Amino acid sequence: MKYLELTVGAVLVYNFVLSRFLGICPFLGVSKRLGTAMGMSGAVIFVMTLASFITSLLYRHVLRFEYDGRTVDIGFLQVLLFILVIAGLVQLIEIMLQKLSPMLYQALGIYLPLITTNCAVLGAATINANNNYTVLEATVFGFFSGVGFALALLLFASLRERLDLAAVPAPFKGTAIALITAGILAMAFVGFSGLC
Amino acid sequence: MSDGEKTTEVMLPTGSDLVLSVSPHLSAADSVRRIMYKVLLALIPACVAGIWFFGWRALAVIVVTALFCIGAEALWCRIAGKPVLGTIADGSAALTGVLLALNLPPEIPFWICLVGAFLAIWLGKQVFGGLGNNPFNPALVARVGLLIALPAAMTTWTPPRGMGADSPAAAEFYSPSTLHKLQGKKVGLDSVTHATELDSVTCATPLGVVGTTPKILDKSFEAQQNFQAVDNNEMLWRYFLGIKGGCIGETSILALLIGGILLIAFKLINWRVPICYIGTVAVFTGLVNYFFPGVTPTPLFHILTGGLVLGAFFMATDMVTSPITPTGCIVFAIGCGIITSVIRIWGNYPEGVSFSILFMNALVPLIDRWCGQRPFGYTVKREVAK
Amino acid sequence: MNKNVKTFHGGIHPACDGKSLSNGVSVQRAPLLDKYRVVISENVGKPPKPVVEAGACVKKYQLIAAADGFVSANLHAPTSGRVTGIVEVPGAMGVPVQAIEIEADGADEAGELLPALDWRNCDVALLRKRVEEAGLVGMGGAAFPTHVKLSPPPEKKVDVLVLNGAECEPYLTADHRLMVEQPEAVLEGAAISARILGVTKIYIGVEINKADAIDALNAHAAEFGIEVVPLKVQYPQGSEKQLIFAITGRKVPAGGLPMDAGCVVQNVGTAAALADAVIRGIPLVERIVTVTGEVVAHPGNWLLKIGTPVIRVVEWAGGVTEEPGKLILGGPMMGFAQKSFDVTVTKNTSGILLLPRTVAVTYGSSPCIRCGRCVAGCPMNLVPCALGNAVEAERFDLAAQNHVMDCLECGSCAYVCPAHRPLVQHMRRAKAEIRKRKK
Amino acid sequence: MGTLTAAVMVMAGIGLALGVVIGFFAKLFQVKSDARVELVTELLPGANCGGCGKAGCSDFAKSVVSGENPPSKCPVSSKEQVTAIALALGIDAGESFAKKAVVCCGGDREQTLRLANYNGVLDCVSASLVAGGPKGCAYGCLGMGTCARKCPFGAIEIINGLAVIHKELCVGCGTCVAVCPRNVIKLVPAEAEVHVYCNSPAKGPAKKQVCRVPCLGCRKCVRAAEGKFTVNGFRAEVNYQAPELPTAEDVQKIGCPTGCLLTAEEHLRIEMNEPEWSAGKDE
Repeated sequence: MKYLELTVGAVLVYNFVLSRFLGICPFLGVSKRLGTAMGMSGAVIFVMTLASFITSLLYRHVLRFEYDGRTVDIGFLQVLLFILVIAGLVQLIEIMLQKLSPMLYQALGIYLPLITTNCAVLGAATINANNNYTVLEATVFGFFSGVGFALALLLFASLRERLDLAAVPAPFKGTAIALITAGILAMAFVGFSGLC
Repeated sequence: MSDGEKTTEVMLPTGSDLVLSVSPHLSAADSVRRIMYKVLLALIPACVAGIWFFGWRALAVIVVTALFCIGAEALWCRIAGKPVLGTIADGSAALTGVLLALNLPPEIPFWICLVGAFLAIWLGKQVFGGLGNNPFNPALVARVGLLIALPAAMTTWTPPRGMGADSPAAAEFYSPSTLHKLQGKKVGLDSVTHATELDSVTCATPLGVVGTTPKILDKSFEAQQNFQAVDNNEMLWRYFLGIKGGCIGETSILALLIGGILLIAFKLINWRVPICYIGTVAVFTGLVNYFFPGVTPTPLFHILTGGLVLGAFFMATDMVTSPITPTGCIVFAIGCGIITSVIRIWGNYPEGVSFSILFMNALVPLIDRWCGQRPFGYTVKREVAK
Repeated sequence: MNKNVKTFHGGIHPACDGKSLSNGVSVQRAPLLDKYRVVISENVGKPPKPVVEAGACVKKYQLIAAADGFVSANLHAPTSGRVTGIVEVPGAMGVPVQAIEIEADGADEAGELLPALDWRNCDVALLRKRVEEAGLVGMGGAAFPTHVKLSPPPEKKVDVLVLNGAECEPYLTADHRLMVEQPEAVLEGAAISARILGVTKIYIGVEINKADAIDALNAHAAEFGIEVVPLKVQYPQGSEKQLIFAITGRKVPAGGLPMDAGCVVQNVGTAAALADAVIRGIPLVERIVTVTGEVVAHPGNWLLKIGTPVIRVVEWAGGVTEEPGKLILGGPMMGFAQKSFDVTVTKNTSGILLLPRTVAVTYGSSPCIRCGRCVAGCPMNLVPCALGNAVEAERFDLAAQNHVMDCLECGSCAYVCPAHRPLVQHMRRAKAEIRKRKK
Repeated sequence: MGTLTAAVMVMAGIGLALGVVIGFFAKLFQVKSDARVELVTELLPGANCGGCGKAGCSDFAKSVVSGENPPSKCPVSSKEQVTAIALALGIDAGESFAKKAVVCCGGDREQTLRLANYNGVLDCVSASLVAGGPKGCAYGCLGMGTCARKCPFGAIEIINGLAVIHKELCVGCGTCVAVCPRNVIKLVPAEAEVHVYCNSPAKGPAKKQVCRVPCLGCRKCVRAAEGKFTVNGFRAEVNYQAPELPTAEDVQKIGCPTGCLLTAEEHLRIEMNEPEWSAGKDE
C-alpha cells in the first residue's frame, strides 16, 4: 500500500512538473516534437531512478556514518554531493547517447547537459532525503517521479504538436502559448489532490 | 411549346459570373453556426429546469454569463482585428457562456461570472486561435479555474425548490443551524428579519454529503448503511427529477436526458460516448460499492448526482476537444469515467467530472495518434513495410 | 430497404441528387455544327500525334491523330469536312490544350469503317487490336486508354470483370439512359471485354435508384452470363475501389490498381462503345452527355460528337433561365469548374452541369471544429480534417504520413464539412507537393 | 576523524571515482566529430534558405568541408564571408555569380483579365490546381503570394495582385523560383537592370485578349539593340548571357509598344503608384 501511495503520489498528485513545478526547463525545451519528448522522458526516468538510488545510498551510508564509535555527520554536504553525483551520471549518459543514438543526441541538444542542473533530479534526491525514504522506497519514488515527468512531457508534447497546426495569434506563438497550456494542464492535475 | 419554328429567344449564358472552385460543388446543408444553435437548443430543457428549481436568479446567471462571454469574444476580436460580428454569430461564445453558467452555483456573484467569461473565452479559446483550435473545453477551463481560485464561492449551494426542512434527509443536507432557521420559518417568526436570513441559506450537494461521511472499510452492517440516508429509492427519484443542491445545469437529470436525446436525434453526438462514460462510472463505482459498501454509494447514486450526465452529454462530446475517430471517442469516454470515479471516491474534491474531462482533453492528441483508423486497402503487414 | 443491396464503408448520401431533372428524358441526337474542335491530349498517358495537315479533307470516322506509344489513344474525325489546323482551346482542366479544328461540310459522310468482327469466335488478339484502333478510353472520367486496361500484365491474375453502372454522381443520368435504352450494347460490350480478359465472372453494379435500368439489363443479362448487382444509393459507389469492395468483397491494396485484386472495372459507356467498335467497326467519336442543372431550360441527355463546344449544347437544351454561377464538366462531386463556355466535349465528358450560385457551395475559411463528419464520410478511412490542417500549416510530411496519397478526391469530406473547408483542394495541394518532393 | 576530514575525503573520493568512470566511458564510446563543419556553419549566414540546394546551412557546411560544394555556392553570403570560409578551410572560394530574382509578369489586377471569380484557398499552388487559377493568362503571376510568404528575406511584396521583388532585399536564394507554380520567377544576374515582364509563350493575339501589357513578339527590341535580346517563340527575352546587358537608354530607344520591356526600377515604380484595386472595378 505504501508503494501504491508512492506511485500515485509521484505520478499524479505531486507530479514533478505540474504540481511541484520542477524541471520546467526541459519541459518547455524538449516538448516541440513527440519523438524527442519520448527520448527525453526515457533519459529523465533513467537518470532519476539511478540518481535516487545512488543519492539515497550516499545519504544513508556516507553522509552519516559511525567511525571509531562516534557519529560523523556531514549532512551539510548533501546538496553539493548530490549535484556532483547527478552531474557525473548525466555526463555518462551523454557520452553513451552520442555513440548509441546520435539522432536522439542531436534532438536533445543542449537539454541533455541541462539535466545536470535539472532541479527535478536534484529535487527527487532531496525529497528522498527529507522523507527519509529507504533505498528501495527512494528508488521507486525516483522511478515514478520520472514516469510522472514523462507523462506530463508526453501530454504536453502532443498538445504542442497539435498547437503547431493551430492558428495561434502571433503574440502568443511559441513559449507563451506553451506556458498557458502548461498552466491549464496543471489545473487539470489539481483534481487528483487528496488521492494519497 | 409549339413544334415548328421556335420563335422564343433562347437565352444563352455569357459566362461572366462563373465561380471557379474546387470540387465538390455541392455541400450538405449543415454549418458550424447551425451546429452551435442546435446544441444551444438542446440545452434549453436543462436551463428551464435550472430556472424552475433555483428561480429567476438562475436565469440571470445564465443570461449574464452568456452575455459576458459574447462580450469577451467581441472584445478579443476587436483587439485582434478579426471580424467581430461574424465570429459572434457562429454562436460558439454564447454556447460556452450557457455551458459555463450551467456549471456555476445559482447564487454566484456576477463578478465571478465576468471573470469566468474571460477565463473561458480568452484563456480557454482565443489565445489558442479561436474556435476549433482550443485543446481544452473553454467552459471547463473557466469552471476549474474558478473552482481552484475561488473555492468558497464556487461551492456555496442553495437549496432548490422542494427541498424544505421537512423534505426527506434534510438533516443530511443542512447544517443544524440552517435547519433550525428553516424550521423557524414554519413556526412563523418575524418575517422581515427572516427573509434576509433565508437569503443565506445553504445546503450540501449529495456528493458533498458523501464526501464528508467517514468511510467504513469493512462489509459490516454499518458499512452497508453508511450512505442509506442519501442513497435510497426515494432520494434517487428526487435526484432524478432535480430536487438536489448543485450547479444550475446539473440538477435535473430528466431535463438533461431530454437535451441529450435531442443531441443524438440531431446527430450531433455519438451516443456511445455518454453511454460509455456513464457506464464506466457505473461499473467502477459498482465494483467498489460491491466490495466496500461503506466507501462509496451505489452506481445509480453516482449517475444521478453531480455533473456526470451534464458532462457526459454536453462536455465530453464537445467536438473540438474530443478525439476525432469513433474509437478514440470511446477511449476518451472510458478514461473520463475512470478518472471521475477515482476522484469522487478517493479525491479531495467531491466531484471529478470537470477535472476528468479537462485531463482527458489533454490526452486527445495522443488518443488521436494511437486510435487512428487504418485506411482502406491497408493490412497490418503493409503498413509495417511502408 | 432490400437487405441484399450491397455497399461499402463510409461515403455520403447527398440530399439533393438532381437526377430527376433528366433521368426521364431520352437521349437526343445533336444537330450538325459547322465547326468541331477535337482536343488532342484528352487521355491519360501520351497525347496522340496528329496525322492530318491543315487543309486536308477528312471523312467521318477517319483517323486524325494516331496513338503515340502504348498508353495513348487514337483520335477520329467526328464528321466529314476540312481540317483548318491545330488551335489552342481551353481544356477541361483549365490549362490551354491543343485541338484539331474541323470545318464540317454538312454531309457528315462516313469514311471506310473497320470490318465487323464475330467476337465470339475470332482471335482475342484481333479484338484487343480493334479496341486499340477504335481509340477507346474510359468514359467514366479518367479517360484511361481501354486497350491498356484490357491487357493486364500476365503476372496479375484477373478473374472478375466489374461493369460500373453505379453512376453515383448526383445530376448525371447519361449512363442511366444508356442502360435503359441500349442494354444489349452494354452487356455485349461487357461480354467482349470479358473474352479479351479471359474471365468468366462478370458483374454489373447499378445503384437501386435506377430500377428501370436494372430491369432492362436483367432482361438480357442471362444471355451473356452477366450478373446485375443492385447497389445501395451511396456516394462514391462508382469509385473503382469501393465498387469492387461492394460487389466482390475484395480490397484493392493501397496504392494498387483494381487488377491487384483480380478485377478490371469498366464504365458501361465504354462497354457500349466497345460493342460498337467490335460489332459495327465504329470508332469512338460520339458519346452520351447529360446537360442539366437548375438553370438549364430543358435538361436532357444528348448524343454529342467529340469536339462540340459546350455553349452550343446549352443552346440546344433551350438555353438558361438565369445566368449560371458555375459551369461544371462532369458531375457536381468530382467534375471540374470551368472558366468559360468555350470548352469542348471530349471522350470523358459525362455531363455539362450549370448550377445557380445559390446551389453551388461557397468555400469559407472558417476553422475545423473537429466534428468528425469527414472521418465518417471518407470511403478510404482517412482523417481528412487532420490532413487539411496539415496542409494549411504546410506540413506535407505530416500529410504524407497520414496517407494523403490514398485520397480519391471524391469530395465526400468537403461535402459534409460544416465549416465548408476546401478539403479537396488541400488534398490536391498535398499530393502535388509530395510528388514534387519525390522527384 | 574530524568532520572536516570526513567531508574532504568523501568529496574527493567520490569525485575521483566518478572521474575514473567517466574517463573510461568516454574512451569506450568515443565519437569522432569534425570541428570544421561547426566552424563553417558559424561563418555561414544561418538563414537556412536552402538556396544552395542543401537542407539548411549546417548541411551546406558539411558539403563544403567534404569538398562537394565551393563556399561560393551559398547565394546569401557576401564576397567577404565566402572568402572568410575559404580562408578558414584553406580552399578555393569558387567563382561567384550574384543573382537576383525577377517576376517576369506585369499583369496585375488592372492589366490582366480575371476569367472567373475564384473561390478557394488563397495560395498560388492551390489555386493553380483548380483549373489553372482564375487568371485569363495561363502563364502569368497569380498574385496570391505564395512566394512572398516563403521568401526568407521578405523581399517580395504583392501589389495589386502581382508579386513584385524589392531588389535591394533579394539575395537570389531561389526559394521563390522553386515554389512558384507558374515558373514566372527567374534568377538573373544581379547587375541586370532591364527585363521583359511577360512570361507567356502564347501567340500575340491570344495574349492581347487577356492582357494589356503582353510581349507581342514584335522583335522591335531585337532589331533596336543588337544581341541583347532574343525571341523565343512569341516572346522576347533579355539575353542575360550576352557580354553587354541592356540599359535604361536601350529601353528608351526601343520604345516597347505594350510597355512590357522595362527597367526594374520603372516596373516597381509603376506598380507602386498604380491606384489600389477596388472590388467594383474588376472585369
